[in-house]
Amino acid sequence: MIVLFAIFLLTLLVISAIAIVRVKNLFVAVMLMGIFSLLMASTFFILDAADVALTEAAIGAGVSTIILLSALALTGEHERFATANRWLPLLVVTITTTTIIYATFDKPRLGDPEAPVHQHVAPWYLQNTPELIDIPNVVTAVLASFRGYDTLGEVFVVLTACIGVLFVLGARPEDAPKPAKQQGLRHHLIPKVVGRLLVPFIVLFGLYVQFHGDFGPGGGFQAGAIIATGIMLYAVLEGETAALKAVPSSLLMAMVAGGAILYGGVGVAAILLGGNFLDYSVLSSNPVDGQHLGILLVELGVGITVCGALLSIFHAFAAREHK
Amino acid sequence: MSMMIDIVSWILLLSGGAFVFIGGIGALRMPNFYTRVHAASLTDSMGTILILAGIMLQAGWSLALIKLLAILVFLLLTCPTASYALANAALLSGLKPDAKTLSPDDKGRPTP
Amino acid sequence: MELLGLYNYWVFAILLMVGFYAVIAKSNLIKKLLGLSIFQSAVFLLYITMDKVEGGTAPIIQKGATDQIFSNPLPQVLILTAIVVGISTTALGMAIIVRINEAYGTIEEKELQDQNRDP
Amino acid sequence: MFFATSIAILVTMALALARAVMGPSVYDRVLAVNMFGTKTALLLSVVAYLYGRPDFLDLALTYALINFVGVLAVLEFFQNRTVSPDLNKNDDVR
Repeated sequence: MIVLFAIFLLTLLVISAIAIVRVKNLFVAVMLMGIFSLLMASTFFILDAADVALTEAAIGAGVSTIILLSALALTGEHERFATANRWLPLLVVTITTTTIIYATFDKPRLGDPEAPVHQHVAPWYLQNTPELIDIPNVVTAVLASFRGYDTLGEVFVVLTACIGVLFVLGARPEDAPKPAKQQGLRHHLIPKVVGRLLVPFIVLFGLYVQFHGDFGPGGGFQAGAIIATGIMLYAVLEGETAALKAVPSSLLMAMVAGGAILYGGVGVAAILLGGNFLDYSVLSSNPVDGQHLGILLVELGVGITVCGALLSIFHAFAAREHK
Repeated sequence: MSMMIDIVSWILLLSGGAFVFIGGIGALRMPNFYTRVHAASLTDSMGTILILAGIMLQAGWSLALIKLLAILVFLLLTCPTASYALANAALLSGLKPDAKTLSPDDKGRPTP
Repeated sequence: MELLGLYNYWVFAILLMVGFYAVIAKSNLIKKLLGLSIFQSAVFLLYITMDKVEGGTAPIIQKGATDQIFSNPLPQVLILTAIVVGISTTALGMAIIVRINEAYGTIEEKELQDQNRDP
Repeated sequence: MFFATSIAILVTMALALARAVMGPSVYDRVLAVNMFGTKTALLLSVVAYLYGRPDFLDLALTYALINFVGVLAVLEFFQNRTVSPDLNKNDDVR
């Protein structure tokens, strides 16, 4: 029954993907990307991946639309050339699709409990999380504790991408002429009022997701994205300068680096206390309490870095716009 | 008693679904932009209220009830605002709400 | 019904190749990047498809409930981080496109190649 | 009954997608995206109950809070793009 939902949503997903590729106006493509992300989040939720769906929701609903639109504002929104030679790519794509579909006939069916994926390490995680870590959300336990190295790596990738954007687009020059026009939404009083009302609630909800991540869907990645969305909403309403006044760029830099350092620092602290790198059990006299403390700090580091990185990227694009 | 609550919540859920569906048809079939906004936004609010009320009756007194209330309040704040802002932006950009001038397509031609 | 269990994988294949088509056939750089992001989403879908267990529920252990079947948490962890990394890398690509536009005045691959041929 | 409601929502999502693909004006597409966001929030809350896991309402709450941000970003995009003088005379609207 639920499988039928998934099939319906996946069909819509294919339609929207083809529409994204075919449509001429890039602004429309970005709008359809928004729908694509909404469909993706629903599909993830129906396939039992609540944490992933929350991440896709936090990223796809606000951040990615805003970043794509601010890039479009700088480059222009019309695709000028039709595809010149479409037959060769189409041929390649058709052959590859057919090959992949042929290959899937050997895959285990959806939901097969005997599939090789479910035999290896996953049952161990599910069995031992209550005893070793004692938090209900197994995804958070695996993310922050069992596979802490992976997550540390991902945090550094986000940090590197942020540094890359700042290098490529350049920081805002100090003596840049102040934009003469009034920033923010000018003609829209009602959205401004309602939006201003929502900003604190979005940030509050972000904090809830951050600290409730051990018990329900949530964690640092989602919380960072949600809080960044809240501050981006403020920037959209009041103008980018006002948002920079509220969260100055020096603070953003400190957040981006500080979160990553916090994550690494917890690992180093574990070494100094006599354990392995990122082995939180030694952080407290009781190993389970140590795990709780370690996961809390690590998720906090992730949240701070993601929030700072997304906001820095947003400001880097927005600063270009006013030059 | 619980039977009554179930029946009421089923009626609410079904009528909410019907409202949502009618709104979808309206957004697809109406002739120009402003009528589509009208069809989509009103039924959106009504469908949201009915469906969430139906779920609330099923939830009973729990944390979920508070979350559902929060969802309802925020959806009721944001949806009409978004529709208003959209219609306002379209009006400011020069899309005339005249029944004779149907909404132009991307290249500015009137559509039949 | 047996074959419907493979539908997710077919959608994965189609989405992958729709994204790939945009990357190789389209001339506009932003369109290529959007294609890349569809490609990426297809991979996410593959992983999440593999995590589902029949009759299972999301791997968040509920107090009091016993003998629940849980879906596989591992693919979820991998994809959760990959989504955030994905948007950061897309933003980096966008930044490079913005700079290309400033330097050459166009983001169409064809015009960029023409400019390189006869400066 | 959750099942019937979610089917109605799914069909509406398909209709909204059709509107988004057909256009014709860009505002129609934004309208479709906004509709789609509301429908997703409703679908997620209904499916959470269909699964019997009410603690997943957080997802619907996320959409209820931040789906609006995308629409406002679009409005700001339009506002900065269309700076023709005859549009600015409408400043007294606010």
